[in-house]
Amino acid sequence: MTQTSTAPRSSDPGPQRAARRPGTGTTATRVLGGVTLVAIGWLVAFGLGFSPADRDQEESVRILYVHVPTIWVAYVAFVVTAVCSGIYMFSRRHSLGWDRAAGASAEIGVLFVALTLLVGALWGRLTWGVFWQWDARLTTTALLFVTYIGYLAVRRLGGSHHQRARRSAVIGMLAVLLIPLVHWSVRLWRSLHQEATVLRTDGQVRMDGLMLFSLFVGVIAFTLIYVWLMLHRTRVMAMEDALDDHGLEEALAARRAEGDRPDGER
Amino acid sequence: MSTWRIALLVAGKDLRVERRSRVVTNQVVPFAAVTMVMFAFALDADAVLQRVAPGLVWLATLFSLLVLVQRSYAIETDDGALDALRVAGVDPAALFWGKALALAVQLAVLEVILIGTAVVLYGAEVRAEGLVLLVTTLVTATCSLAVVGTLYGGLAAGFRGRETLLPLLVLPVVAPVLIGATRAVEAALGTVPGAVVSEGWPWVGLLAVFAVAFGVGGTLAFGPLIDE
Amino acid sequence: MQDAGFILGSYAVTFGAIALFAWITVRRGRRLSRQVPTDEQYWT
Amino acid sequence: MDRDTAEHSSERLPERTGGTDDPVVDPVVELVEVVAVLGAFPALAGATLRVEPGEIVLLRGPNGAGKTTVLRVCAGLLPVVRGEGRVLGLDLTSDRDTIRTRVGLLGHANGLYTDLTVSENVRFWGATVGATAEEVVAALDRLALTGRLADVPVRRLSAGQRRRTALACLVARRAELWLLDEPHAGLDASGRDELDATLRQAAASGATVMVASHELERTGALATRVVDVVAGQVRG
Repeated sequence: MTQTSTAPRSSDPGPQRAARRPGTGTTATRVLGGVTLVAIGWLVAFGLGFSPADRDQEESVRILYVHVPTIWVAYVAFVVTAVCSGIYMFSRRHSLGWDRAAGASAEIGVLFVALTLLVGALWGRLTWGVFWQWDARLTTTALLFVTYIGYLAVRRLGGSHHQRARRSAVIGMLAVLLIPLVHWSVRLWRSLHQEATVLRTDGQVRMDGLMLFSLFVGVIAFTLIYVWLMLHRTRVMAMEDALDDHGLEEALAARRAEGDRPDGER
Repeated sequence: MSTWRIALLVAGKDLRVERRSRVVTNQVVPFAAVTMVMFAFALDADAVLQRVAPGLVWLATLFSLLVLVQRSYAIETDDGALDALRVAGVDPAALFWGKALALAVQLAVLEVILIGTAVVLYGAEVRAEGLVLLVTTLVTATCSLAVVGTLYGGLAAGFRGRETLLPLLVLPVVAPVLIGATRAVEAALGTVPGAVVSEGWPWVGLLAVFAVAFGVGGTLAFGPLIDE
Repeated sequence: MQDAGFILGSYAVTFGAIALFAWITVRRGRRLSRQVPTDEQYWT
Repeated sequence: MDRDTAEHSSERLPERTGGTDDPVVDPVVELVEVVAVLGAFPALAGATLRVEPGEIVLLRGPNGAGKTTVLRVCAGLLPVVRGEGRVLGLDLTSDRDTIRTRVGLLGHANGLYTDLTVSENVRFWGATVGATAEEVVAALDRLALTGRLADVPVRRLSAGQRRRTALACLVARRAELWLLDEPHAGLDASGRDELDATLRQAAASGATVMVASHELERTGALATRVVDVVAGQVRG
């Protein structure tokens, strides 16, 4: 099947190659990218412009419209990692596509969690006067970040693609199990040792309609960013894997040629 | 042979290796004790030390856990025994439980020594009404640490750079154990003013959930983790 | 706007980092797609 | 998994089980264009090999030719990346776990616990496959690891004595297919004789043996067939 499909292409590569710009983009991703940019524009317009200042938090509430969506999408990304890992492990075919999706999703999740922590620190400096508080949610998020850094490290251990996939699938599924466990323990930890002031670190602000709408735009925008990044990252990963396989093909040919040399024993 | 008999065989082998080589006795226990002394240097106040003694005990245990896990897999990889175990068709679940059991025994001994050190050096006191809670906490926390250590140690065993990979993987994962065990021991010892023994039991529940989750995970996943 | 530096800064950091990640990904994709045979690129 | 457990004398070695149920003699090892990789390096670039029951096959070739990899693939340790392979009638991709319980591999490393004594090591490795105490004693006898030597920690042994201990572990494991990687390395003259005798006896009692070696003058006499391994390729 592959032979019939490659034959016409290789015989007439000129126009086809020229028609397509090299890269991971397709018409669909370009359209999606355009929509994403529009959504980001909306988010900036609503977040920084139209939405009103909060009664308590004043202008700094505007950070919420990027801060909360990033962590939500990060959680979604880690759940996607776990689900794709599960599908890889338990499906009969053990398709590497699921493994790559899991890996790409974790990378994007780590990026988003890092942004959450960074922006959260800025916000914390504004509202609390300090960059970091040992609040339950912050601590959980920090642990989440480190856990998935570990997951990405496991992906880079080397070995065959399936080895990488098996190992990281196990870690990906355990890590998602850990989220509720860590969350619960940290919540309990802080609730027993009540701080003097109850700090608000989340989106539980009483909101008016426009603020809620801005947050909604934020979630839409970041979800679109996530999908767009996923598409491109999985495609890049697929090519990296293909290049590895191609490298094996060349190495095999080289190894065989080594034996066919006239000074060889055979 | 049944999974359990193989697990006991492996655990017995690990403990016998330790009895002969004395690496844990002569190196890991002193290391843990030195850590406790260093904590005292860093927190130079009697009152603070007494208050944070349970946390320091568990922190020292975690650092020692990393060393113990390295040692536990060093004896398997030094002369290719891990490969031989795989060729012998040893059930990965049995291997997992065997190594976890041996690790748990070593950890338990270490924890008792560390608590003794805390009593001597930091002035922590073991009170009678908290004894049951203390022992239960030790047992569940030890099981949790042993299964997590064995699981991630097996993953890291075959690789260069495992000395750095293992802490990166294990420390964030055992954070709930550190929190839970510390709070439970605080309640048992009453090191924090006003701590009641009954406050410790929910934490033991957390530790138990943790141990079961990773025990099941390890039983199912150890094969794919150590295989090529 | 009060605290404009922090607020604009957090927007800039967020979108800047995402744009950087996207740019690196797309650039790597361009480079790789010249080396990898077209029939391996399932999206084409 | 019922093994033939009738009458264990100290001199007896395992019998191949498949043969009694199955009158048609299948090859013990059957590799067809097998490719295996170490990291990104194709250590095996196409191995086609057929080994019949009771053979003692010598894999001959220079260092780095892929002899070790052939053995590790047959032991089910290294995955088959391409091609097809069957060992003891079982598929190398889907039945690796079963294959592992029925083959014995002596690699470059001995796979011993150096803090334990000789007899403890042999007992442990025997026990992993359920060998009885008598079988362990027989294995120790076979390799002349008796008396004081049996209770010496492996770390105090010479390279040759360690090799003999590893062989005793292999005997105790009652493997149906023996895979040995440079087994003569480090052995003295008497150790080599014991090794040769052990292998001949294993083959005579139904086991199949594959030996990788570059010491031709030594193994050549022992082997029933010699197969060349060149540049990751095997034809035999």
